Amino acid sequence: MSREPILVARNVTKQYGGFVALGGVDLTLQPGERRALIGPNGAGKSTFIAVLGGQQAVGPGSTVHFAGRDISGALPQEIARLGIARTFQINRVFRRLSVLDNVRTALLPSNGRVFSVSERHLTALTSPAMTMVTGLGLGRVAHDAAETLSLGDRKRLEFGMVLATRPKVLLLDEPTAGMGLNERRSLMELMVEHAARDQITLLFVEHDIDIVFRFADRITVMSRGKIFAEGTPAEIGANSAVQDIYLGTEGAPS
Amino acid sequence: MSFEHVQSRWLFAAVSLGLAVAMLMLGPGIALLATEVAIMALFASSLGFLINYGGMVSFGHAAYFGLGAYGFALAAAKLGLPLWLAVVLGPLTAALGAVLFGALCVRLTHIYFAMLTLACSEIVFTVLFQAYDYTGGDNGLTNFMAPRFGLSPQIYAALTVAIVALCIAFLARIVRSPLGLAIQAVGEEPHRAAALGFSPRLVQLVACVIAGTLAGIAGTMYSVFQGNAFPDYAGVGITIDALVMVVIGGVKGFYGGVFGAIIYVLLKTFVSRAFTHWELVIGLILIAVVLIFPTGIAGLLQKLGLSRTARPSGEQHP
Amino acid sequence: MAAQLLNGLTEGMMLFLIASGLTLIFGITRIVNFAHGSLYMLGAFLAYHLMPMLGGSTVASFASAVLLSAILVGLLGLVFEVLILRRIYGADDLLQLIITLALVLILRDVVKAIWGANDISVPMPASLSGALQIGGTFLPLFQIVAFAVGLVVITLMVSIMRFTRAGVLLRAATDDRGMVALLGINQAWIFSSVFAVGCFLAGLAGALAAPFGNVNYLLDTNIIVMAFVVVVIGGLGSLSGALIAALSVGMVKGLGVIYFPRLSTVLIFLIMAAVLVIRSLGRGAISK
Amino acid sequence: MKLKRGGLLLATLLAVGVTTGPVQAQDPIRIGYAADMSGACGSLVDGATKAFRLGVEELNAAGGLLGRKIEVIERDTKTKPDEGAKEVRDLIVNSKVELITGVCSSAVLLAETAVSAELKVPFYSAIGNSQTATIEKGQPYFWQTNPNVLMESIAVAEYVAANKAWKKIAPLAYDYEWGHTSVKAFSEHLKKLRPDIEILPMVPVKLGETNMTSYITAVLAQKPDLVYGAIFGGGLVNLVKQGKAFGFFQQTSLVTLTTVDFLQTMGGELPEAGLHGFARAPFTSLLDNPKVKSFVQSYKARHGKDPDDWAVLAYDGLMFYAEVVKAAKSTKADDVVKALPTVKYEGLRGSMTVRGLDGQMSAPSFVGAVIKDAAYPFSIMKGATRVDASKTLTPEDFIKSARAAAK
Repeated sequence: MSREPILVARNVTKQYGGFVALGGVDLTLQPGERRALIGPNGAGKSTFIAVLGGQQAVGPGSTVHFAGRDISGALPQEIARLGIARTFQINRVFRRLSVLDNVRTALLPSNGRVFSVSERHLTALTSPAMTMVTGLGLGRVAHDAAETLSLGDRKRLEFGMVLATRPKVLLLDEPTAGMGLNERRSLMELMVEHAARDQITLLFVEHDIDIVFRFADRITVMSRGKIFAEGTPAEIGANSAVQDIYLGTEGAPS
Repeated sequence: MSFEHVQSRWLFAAVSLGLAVAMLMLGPGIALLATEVAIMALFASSLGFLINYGGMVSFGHAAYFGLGAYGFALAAAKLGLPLWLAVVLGPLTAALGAVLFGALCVRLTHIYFAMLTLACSEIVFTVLFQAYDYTGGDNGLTNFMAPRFGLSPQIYAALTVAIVALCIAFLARIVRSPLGLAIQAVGEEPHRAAALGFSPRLVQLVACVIAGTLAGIAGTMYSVFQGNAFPDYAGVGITIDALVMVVIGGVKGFYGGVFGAIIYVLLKTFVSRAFTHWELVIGLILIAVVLIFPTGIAGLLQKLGLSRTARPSGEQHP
Repeated sequence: MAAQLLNGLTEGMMLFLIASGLTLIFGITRIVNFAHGSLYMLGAFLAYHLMPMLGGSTVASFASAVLLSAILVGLLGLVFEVLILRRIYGADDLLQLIITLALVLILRDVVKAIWGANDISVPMPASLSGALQIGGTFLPLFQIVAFAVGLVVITLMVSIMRFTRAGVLLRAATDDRGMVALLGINQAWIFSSVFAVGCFLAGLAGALAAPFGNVNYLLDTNIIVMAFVVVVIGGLGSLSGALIAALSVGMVKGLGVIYFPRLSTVLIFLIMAAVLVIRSLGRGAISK
Repeated sequence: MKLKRGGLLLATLLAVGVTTGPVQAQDPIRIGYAADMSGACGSLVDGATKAFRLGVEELNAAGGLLGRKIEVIERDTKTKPDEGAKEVRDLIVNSKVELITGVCSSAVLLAETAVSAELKVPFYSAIGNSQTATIEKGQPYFWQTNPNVLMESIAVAEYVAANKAWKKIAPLAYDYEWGHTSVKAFSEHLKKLRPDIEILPMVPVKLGETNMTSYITAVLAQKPDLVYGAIFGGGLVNLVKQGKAFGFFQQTSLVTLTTVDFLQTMGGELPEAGLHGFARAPFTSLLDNPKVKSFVQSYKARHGKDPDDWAVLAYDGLMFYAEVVKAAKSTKADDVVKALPTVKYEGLRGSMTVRGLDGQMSAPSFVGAVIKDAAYPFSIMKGATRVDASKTLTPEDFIKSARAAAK
C-alpha cells in the first residue's frame, strides 16, 4: 500500500488531573484498512477514540492529521463533517425518535439542511433513509421509537446513522459489547461489508479476540496509555508479551 | 406529505377557526378568561417546546414574556411609536434577549443551564424594577393605551385565539421539519448529534430564540390585553406557573402546554376565588396530579386512546 | 472596609447553614428541593412556638428550641420523602420539581393558617444580644455564635463523610449511583435519611436565625433564592464549595454595599451568572 | 380550610357568560374587596380586612345604606398587578359591583385604577397609596383616604427639622421607586427648613433582604445623628433587631415608619430611646375620639388584639364611602363622584375631606418618639405630633403642572 495515510496521530497525550490516560500514542491508518485496537481495561482505548473524535481535547504537543489536515483541537462536529464518524461504547441513538427519523436526522448535516423549517426538505430524505433502514435489516421497525428496539437493533441503527454521514474513517468503540455470540458476528459482518462497499477505513476497539482476529487487517495493542505492540493478526497472535499483559490483567476474554 | 397530515392540518385549522368564532359569542367575562388561557397556552407551549424537544429546562422563561411586554409597552408609552410598530417591537425585543441570553446559557447543561436562565431573568426583572425613570419601576407602565386596543373582550379573544393557533401551528411545523429533528436530536443526545456533524450549541441557540420569540409574542399580547406592563411579567412566578402547566399538561409534547394552561389558569382563578387558603388547595391538587397522572393530561388522553402519539414523527404508522 | 469584610464573613456562615442541606440533598439524591426555603421558614416558626414552652428567652431554652425545631423539620422531610417523593424517583425530573413546589405552596399556607400573616419577632436571649467591640467596630455576639454553629456543622459533616462507614457509602452514592446498588445497600434508606438530614439542616438554620430577624411567611422565597445561588456558585453537591461560596458571597455583599450600592438587589445574581459563564468557557461544553 | 362563600365557585361558573339585568333599588350594594391577601402585602392586609368586615357588619346592622344591604365579594389579588386588574375587571363585569376597594400595593393600585377609569366604577384606596395614582394618573373615579408618600415625608421633615441636635442625616431606603421618592421628598423639604443640615449619601437596601447587617455597618460608618429609614415590614424588623446587636441605638437614632402592627410585632424588644416613628393612623394617638374608642373595643373583642393602622384606615375608608353615598343618595358612579368633594367627614382620624382635583383625602400623619408604655404590651408613639394635611397636601398648582408634563 503506497497511498498516503488517511489518519496520522502523533504523540497523543491526555491527562485527567494527575492520572496519565494517554502517554504519547502514535498511530497511522492507511485508507481502507480495518484496524482493531485492543488492550486491557484502562489501557486508554476509549480515551484515544474520544480524542480522535474530538470529544476529548488533546494534551499539549499532540497532533492528529486527517487526510493531511491538522484536526487536533477541532470540535466533534467539525471532525464529523470532515469525515470521521464514531459510535459510542454506550449505545447512543435518539431514543424518542423513530428509527426512520434517526436516520433522516443523521442525513441532515451532510445535506446542509439543518436549519430548514420546510417539511419538504425532510420528506425528500425519506426514501434514501428508508433504503438505509431496510439495508440495515430494520425495515420492520422503521416507524417504532428507537427506545423500543433491542440492543442489537439499536447498535445497527447507530451504525446506520454513522454511515449516513458518509464518513471516510469510522471509529467503533466496542461495537459488539453486551451482545450474544451469533449476534456479534452478524453485526460485525454487516459493518465490515458496508465499510468495504463505501471504502471506509475502520478503527474498532474490541474485547472479543475472536472477532478481532476474524475481522482486523492489523491490530494495535495498547497498555497503560501507550502503544504496546502493532502488527498483523498473525504477528500479534504470535507475540507472547501481548498474551501476558492480557492474561495478567484481565483474564481470558469472553 | 402524507394524507393524515393534510387531514390533521385541516382539522387543526377548522378547530382553531371554530374556537375563534366561538369567542365572539361568549359573554365578556368568559371571553376575558379565555384570552388569558390562550396567551398562557402559547407561553407554556413555548416553554414546553424548549423543555421537551430542546432538552433545556429553563427557570427564566419569563424574561422573554417580560421583554415582549416591555418591548411593546416602552415603545408605545415612552417612545410614542404607533401601536402597530410597538406590537412588532415587543416580540423582537424578546428575540434579541433570547439571542443574548441563549448564547450565554447554551454553554451550560442541566441545572446549571436552568440557574443561568434564572439569573438572566432576575437581572431583567431587576432592571425593570429599579430603572424606574425609564420603565416606571414597580409602578409599571399604565394608562398609555386602552386595554385590548379598545376592542371588545370577545373580539380580542378571537384575535388572540387566532394568533395563538398560528403560533402553535408554526411550532408544529418546526417539529416536523429538519430543524425540529435537529433540535430534538441535540436535546436528547448532544454528543451523538455533534458526532454526526450538528453544532449542538448553535442548534440549541436557535431553539432558545424560537421559544423566546414565541414567549415574547405571548408577553406582547398580554400587555395589550391588560393595557399595562409590570416587572412581575418578567418575574419568576410566571416561569413557575408555566413550568407547572408544562408538567400537568404532559411532559412529552409541546401541546401539553395548551392543556396545562387551560387547567392551571382555571384552577388558579376559581380555587383562589373559592378558598381563603387557595395555595394549600392548589399544592395538594398538584401533588395528587403528579402522583396519579405522572404523564400529565396529554399522557392521560393518550392512555384513553383520545390522542395520537405524543410526538408527531412526521410519518404515520403504516 | 474591614468591618464590612468581617461582617460579611459572619453573614456568609449563616448563608452556608442555609445552603448546606440543599447541596447535601442534591449531591446524593439529585433532588432539586425548592421547598428548602419553606423548611427554613418552618424551622423559624417552630422555634418561635417552642421557645416559650421550653422556658422563655434563655440561652438554654433557645438552644433546645433550635434543636427540637430542626428535628421536627427533619421528621417532616422524612415523612414527605417516604410518602411522596419516593414514588416518583426515576420519573421525569420535572415531576420532582413540581412536587417540591407544591410543598412550598402548602407550607406557606399552613404557616399562615397557624401563626397568622403578621410579622413575628422571636425574642433574642439576653446573653446573646450584646456585641464584641474590636476597635471601633461591633461584632454581634449572636453572629459569632452562628459562626461557631456553622463551624460545628461543617466539621461534623466532613468528619461523617470522611471517617464513618455511612459517610463512605454516601460519597460512593454521590460519585456513582449504581455503585451503592452494587454494594447491596438499600438505596431507598440512604435517600430517605439524606433527605431528612438536609431538611434538618434547613430547619436548624431557620430556627437558629429566628431571633436575629423577622419571621413571616415570605421568608421562603427570599431564603431559597440565596440558598440556590450559594449552592450553584459552590458547585452543586459540594459541601466545601458551598462553604467557600457562602463566605465569598457574604463578603462581596458587604463590600458591595459600600462600593456599588445600587447593585445590591441584583448583586447575587450577577455573581452567579459570572461564575456560571466563566465555568462554561472551558471546552467541555456539551457534557450530558 | 374554609369555603369563602357557599357555592361561590358554582355561582361564578353560572354567572359567567350570563348577562344580568339592570340593578334594582332593593338589590344589595355589591362591593368588590380585591385585596392583596397573599403575597408581599399579606401581612398588612390582614388587619385591614378584619376591620373592613367589621365595618360592613355594623353598617348592615344599622339597616345598610339607602335601605340596601351591603354585600362584599372578596378576592385575593396575590399582590400581583395583573391579578388585581383581572379580579377587579371580573368583579365589575360579572359580579356587577358598584365599588372597588381593598388594595395595598401601589403597583396593584395603579393597575386597578386604570380598570376603574375604563369601566367607570368608583375605586378607593384606604391602605395602599400612590402619589402617581392621584397626581399624574389621577382619574375621577379614584380617591385615596390615607396620606401619600410625599405628605408623609414632609411631615417627618417638619419633625426632624425641629430637633436642633440632628445635623447629619443618613437615608437608608428600599431600592425602588417608593424608597427613592420618599428620601427625595424628605430631603428637599428638610433642606428648605434647615439649610444647615447635612444629608449623607443614601444607602439603598435590597427589597426582601433578610440580613441587614452589611447595610447597618455601612450606615453607621457614616456617623449620622439620625438615620431616615424608608423601610417597612419585615425589613424594618430586621433592621431594628440586627441594629440593636450593633449598638445602633447607642450610636445614632432612627426615624422610620412605625405602624402599630410593627410595634405589636416587636413587643418589648424595641430600644428604650433612639427610635422615632411616623404612622398613618395609630389608634393610641386617636383615643380622645369616642368613635375610635368604640371601634378599638369592638375590634379587640373580636380579634383579641388592638387594631393596627391598617385596620383603622380600612374602617375609616369604608365609613367615608358610606357618608358619600348618603350625601349622594345614590351609589351610581357619577353621583358618588359628584358628592365626593362635598362631604365633610368626621371619622376616626378627625375631620377630613377629599379634594376634587386629585381625590386625595386631607389625611393627617403622626410623628413622634417611640417609647415604652405601661398600658400596652408594646412600645407606642406616645404624645405623637399630629401633622395635618394643611401642611403636607401637595399644592394644586404642582399637580396641574405635573399632569401637563406627563401628557
